[in-house]
Amino acid sequence: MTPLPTDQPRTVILGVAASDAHAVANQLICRLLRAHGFHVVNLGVCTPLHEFADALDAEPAAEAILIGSVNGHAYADLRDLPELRRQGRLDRPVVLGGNLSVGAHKRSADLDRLTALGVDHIVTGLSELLPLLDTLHAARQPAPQHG
Amino acid sequence: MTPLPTDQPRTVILGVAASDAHAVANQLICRLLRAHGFHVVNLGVCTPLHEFADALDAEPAAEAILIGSVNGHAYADLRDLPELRRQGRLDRPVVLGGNLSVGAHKRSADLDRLTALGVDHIVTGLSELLPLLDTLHAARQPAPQHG
Amino acid sequence: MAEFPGLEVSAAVAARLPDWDDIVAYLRNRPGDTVPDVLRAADRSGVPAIQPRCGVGGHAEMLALLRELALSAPSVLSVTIDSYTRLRQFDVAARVLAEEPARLNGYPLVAHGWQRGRELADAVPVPLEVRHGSPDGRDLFATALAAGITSFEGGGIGYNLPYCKDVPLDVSLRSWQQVDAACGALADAGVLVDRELFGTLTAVLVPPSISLAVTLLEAVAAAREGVRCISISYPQGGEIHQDVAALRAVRTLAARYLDPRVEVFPVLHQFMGAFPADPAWASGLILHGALTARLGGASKVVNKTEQEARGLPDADANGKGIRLTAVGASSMFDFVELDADRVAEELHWIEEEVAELVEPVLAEEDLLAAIGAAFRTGRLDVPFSASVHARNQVIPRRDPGGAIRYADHSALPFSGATRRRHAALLAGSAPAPRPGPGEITAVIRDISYFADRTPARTP
Amino acid sequence: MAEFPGLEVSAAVAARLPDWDDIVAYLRNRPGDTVPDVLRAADRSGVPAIQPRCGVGGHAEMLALLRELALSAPSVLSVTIDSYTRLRQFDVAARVLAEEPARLNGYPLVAHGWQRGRELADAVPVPLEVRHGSPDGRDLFATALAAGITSFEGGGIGYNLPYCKDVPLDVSLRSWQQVDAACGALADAGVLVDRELFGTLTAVLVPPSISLAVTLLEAVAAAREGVRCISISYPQGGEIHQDVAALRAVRTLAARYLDPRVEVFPVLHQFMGAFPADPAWASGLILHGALTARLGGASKVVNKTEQEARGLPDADANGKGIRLTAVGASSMFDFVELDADRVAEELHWIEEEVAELVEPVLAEEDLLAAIGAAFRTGRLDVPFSASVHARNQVIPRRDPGGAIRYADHSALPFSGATRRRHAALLAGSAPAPRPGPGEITAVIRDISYFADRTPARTP
Ligand code: B12
Ligand code: B12
Repeated sequence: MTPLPTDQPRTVILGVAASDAHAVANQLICRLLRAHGFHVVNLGVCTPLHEFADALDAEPAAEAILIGSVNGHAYADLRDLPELRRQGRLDRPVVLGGNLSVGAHKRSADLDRLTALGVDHIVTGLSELLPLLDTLHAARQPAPQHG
Repeated sequence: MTPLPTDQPRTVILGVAASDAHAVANQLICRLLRAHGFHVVNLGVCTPLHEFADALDAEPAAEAILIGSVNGHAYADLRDLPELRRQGRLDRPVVLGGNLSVGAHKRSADLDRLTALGVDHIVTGLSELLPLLDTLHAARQPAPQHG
Repeated sequence: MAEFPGLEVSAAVAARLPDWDDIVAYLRNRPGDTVPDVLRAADRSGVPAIQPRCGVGGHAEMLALLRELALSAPSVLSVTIDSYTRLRQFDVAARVLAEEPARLNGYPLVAHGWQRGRELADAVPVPLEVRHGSPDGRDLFATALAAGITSFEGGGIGYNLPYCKDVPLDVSLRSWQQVDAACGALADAGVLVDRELFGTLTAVLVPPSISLAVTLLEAVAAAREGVRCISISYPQGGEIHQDVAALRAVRTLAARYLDPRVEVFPVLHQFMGAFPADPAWASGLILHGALTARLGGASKVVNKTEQEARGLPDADANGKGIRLTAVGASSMFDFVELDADRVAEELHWIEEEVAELVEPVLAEEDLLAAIGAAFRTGRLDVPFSASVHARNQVIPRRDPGGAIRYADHSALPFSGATRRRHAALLAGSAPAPRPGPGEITAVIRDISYFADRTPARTP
Repeated sequence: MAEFPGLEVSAAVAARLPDWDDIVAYLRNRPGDTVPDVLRAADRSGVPAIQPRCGVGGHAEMLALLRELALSAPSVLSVTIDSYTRLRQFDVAARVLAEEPARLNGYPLVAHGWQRGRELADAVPVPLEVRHGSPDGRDLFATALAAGITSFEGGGIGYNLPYCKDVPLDVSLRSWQQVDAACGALADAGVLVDRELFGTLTAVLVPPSISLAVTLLEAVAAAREGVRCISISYPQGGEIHQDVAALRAVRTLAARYLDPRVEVFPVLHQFMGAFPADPAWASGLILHGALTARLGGASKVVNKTEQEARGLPDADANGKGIRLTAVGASSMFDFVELDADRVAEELHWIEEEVAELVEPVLAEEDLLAAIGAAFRTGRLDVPFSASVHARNQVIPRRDPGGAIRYADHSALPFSGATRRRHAALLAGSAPAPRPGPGEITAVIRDISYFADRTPARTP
């Protein structure tokens, strides 16, 4: 991948996990990122992981894959991530946010196993998202060939 | 003590423990027993144990001593019971009812130590009281010299 | 392989089910109250029936959950279905069930099979309802019937637009038409099925007239297929005069537009948007919802719990939610009076707006086609649609009193009077900010109307 | 040995206290809001201040309790005193404290000493009040002042009749006269003490006019000694129109009978009778009390907890009670309207009855003597008196709507109109049964008005 001219909008791919139909956070995040000048490819709700991979193939300039999951099914919905990565796909930071396991009592093991699948960043609040994207962007500059 | 003629009203001594000012249950129990034909010597609230003993001395026909305690201080308020019994006083069944320890979480140890002090019967609900008094009365008949 | 009159069930599922006649015979002879019995009794008493949402993956766990919740004396219990089953991914549901049932966000009834469903129905002294969110619920419906469950939620609009990305409305409407036709056949055979329509839609800032227009169109469609008992749910928005008016409108609109042979029961879903995480605010909101249900004359209220903001509630929190709802709908709060003029005014306008939305659609020859067309052209719409088959251009806002109004009605065919009213009501709000971070902040503020009040009285 | 102006403190206690001038200087310079500051702010905002009851035996435990409760953002915190200290059995309190502090039902401030009291006051960001129930609270008052606590509950009637068996009213009234005189001296020295009067009395079925008559007489007596800030508490009886009227009557009666230089703050004690054990009903009742407080214009509400029926609450339950009260008194329930005519009618009669009770007493030369005489002759009385110094002949009952009425007003000097009204209001109730088990059942039913609703919706 060639480095983008700095005045090009930064691209991210956004969507909600395969079994999850919760749309509100997705739409707010999309609007928020666009308001901050991002080019957002929003795949919407109920998006299987391979569709995120297809979208990245179509938009190789994307800096990150942002996946939301609030219905509790994050783990089952992301379980193909290692397989896709093995195939050389989805080789961008995967950022996950939402309500990441079933039930009102959360354990840290719930998050650990998502990390074990290859999720790169787990974000709790919306306010963390933009700073994280900036950090990822900065980390990327010195190694423009990363993608 | 001589056995009472059967048509004499049965006597009980009633009162609330030394540090306890809760009057409502005491007054209801008093009215209830009187409505059932008992002769009730009601010592009211805040009655130290030795006043129960004095009352029994004055009313030797009493069949039982009924003590209420709801403010949580039953144990401290009754701690002279062994001493008084050693002196040969309060030699009637002591029946205790109310809220018998401090706090919303009760343990059986709270009751055990009251029993250890010499409390003869612990009553939870008002409905148990009359049957208990009848049982005590019946148990008393064959041994009229008990008191 | 079982054959179902008018209802196309997938071969794999049908192969596992009993014959239609056996199912009907079983349903006819089931003892105990049905959901319609419960709802009629609630209407007679003036105290709404209460129903929790509840569904866990494992069968033993589900039995235990239902039995524990029964101790809190709900009127109806739910079998809430997991998301895989909703989306007909029965194989994924079965796989996660085999691996670790606790990871499912509901009970995978199709994977468990109808026999286990009967065990659920037999385990508790109250009738069950299947609550799901399936754009195509036919296999699930057939399995539920075989299990002896005769209360089934869903409709071609309400179980499509909030619940999936890309199922055309035509497809979902036709599949729900089959469900309704089967209910019609059952009604003729003496088995009354309660069909609940999901007026909650996307749950967040849903304007009452959108909710009511959608369920009314679904109800008319269902009635035409022979459905005889319809529960129409409406999501508490949080402004009580508006919510009470909306619940009352369920009955007035049904009287106006529906075949009088159809029984209609208004149902309140306690606040369906972003819930406060603080238990005290959550309890207050549950009580608020219970009051709303009773004042609005709801036949039933579906309760929330103190844990709503955190995740699927445990049985304890759910039982508490049921009991607190019972308290809020009890005579303890008999004294609460509302400003009757305000309620009457909201009711008048809700009826008016619903008429403006549904009458053009009802005037068409082919109702289902007309619904699809209306959503395509934006003459019907829902905010925050999960589906690409609604325009998603309506912008709701809260007015200064908290009521939900149209900041942008987009292509909804509202009269000048209706539009002017909404503009005037929102004039008191902060001016609608331009697209950009400011606008998003304003929307988030309205969404977080209750969620923000947390924790109560931060020191 | 410290000397206190007008206040006789026992030698043993006085020996341990700082000099009066040092105490006054310390009080003058204490930073932070005082209780009067908090109450004035509440009146300005229209949202009542919130205060829990709280007191445990051990000092470290008490510090921890206050700090934990502070997280729930109460407006004022309590130092609730144990029963031994209340009855001046300082030695027993000290003994149990040494043996096992958890067995004390409150904080034995005298046994702990004023230095520890200062630690309590310094530990939290809100002012403290000492709540007790001492017929003679002088030693405790002096210790509280030395500790820096300037809000002190009690009065010669309200802290006698419910709290002990045989202290003559004359004795308690004279000892509280000294406390009030000391407050007058402090006011002159620029230290405003909040004196709260315990209108709750025996807490169970207390007719509003008895509560208000007693606190009004105490308030007049206190004002005559120079007290300048009086909180008048009233116990929620459970019928909201009556309770709201009673709270409003605190202000109208104060305006009519009290020196206008005295600030008066109405305080609601959330339901003080037999509380429901079921947590859902308990929560409902707490919310009901919060609504009552706000609608009645209370400056402060003293909250109950879900554990009230079981025993002294733990910090968790108490924090929940504070927060649920905040929710109930918040704008979430702004929409609640009461039947204004009903409230106005209750208010009219409450004012009338109180006038009939207090005016003959206020007409006497020696107020304190007149109070004692009125109780002796039954022209004043309280139901369920713990003390032999009230006649205990008034019989309250609930009317069909739940309001507390006089079934037998005994020797209370009521007018014919007042008597006829109560008779008429109770005419709808089951006829007053003859003395005997039936009568007791009826009284228990009225006492258990809320306690009986447990558990909610038994299946
Ligand atoms: C509205 C709602 C619905 C609507 C959704 C409408 C729609 N299509 O959007 C309806 C009613 C249809 C619905 C359905 C269901 N829901 Co729902 N729903 C909610 C509710 C009440 C609010 C969600 C919401 O919109 N909040 C407002 C938005 C802005 O906040 P948010 O979604 O919480 O997102 C925030 C963060 O999570 C984070 N975030 C979210 N996504 C992302 C993505 C990225 C990249 C980042 C960085 C951050 C991020 O940022 C957001 C802002 O802070 C929540 C409970 C609650 N929170 O109060 C339950 C809730 C999320 N639902 C839940 C469930 C389980 C379901 C169902 C599966 C039904 C069921 N079994 O109960 C179905 C979904 C079916 C499916 N296929 O997924 C559960 C999840 C349970 C769990 N995790 O343990 C919840 C928590 C309710 C509960 N307590 O049981 N739901
Ligand atoms: C009314 C009341 C008061 C009134 C009492 C007025 C009066 N003089 O009577 C006032 C406001 C003055 C008061 C004061 C106090 N109270 Co108070 N009070 C209550 C309350 C709300 C109701 C009690 C009542 O009258 N119930 C109605 C009667 C009919 O029921 P009952 O008393 O529970 O009795 C039943 C049984 O216990 C039993 N029973 C009782 N006595 C007897 C006797 C016998 C022989 C038998 C067989 C049975 C029996 O039968 C009755 C019928 O079922 C209770 C909480 C509750 N239950 O809701 C707290 C409560 C009893 N009080 C309590 C306390 C601690 C106090 C105080 C010490 C203040 C404080 N630190 O908080 C002071 C008492 C000072 C003192 N010296 O004792 C605590 C006790 C705590 C504990 N055990 O852990 C309680 C439980 C409140 C609480 N949750 O903190 N109180």
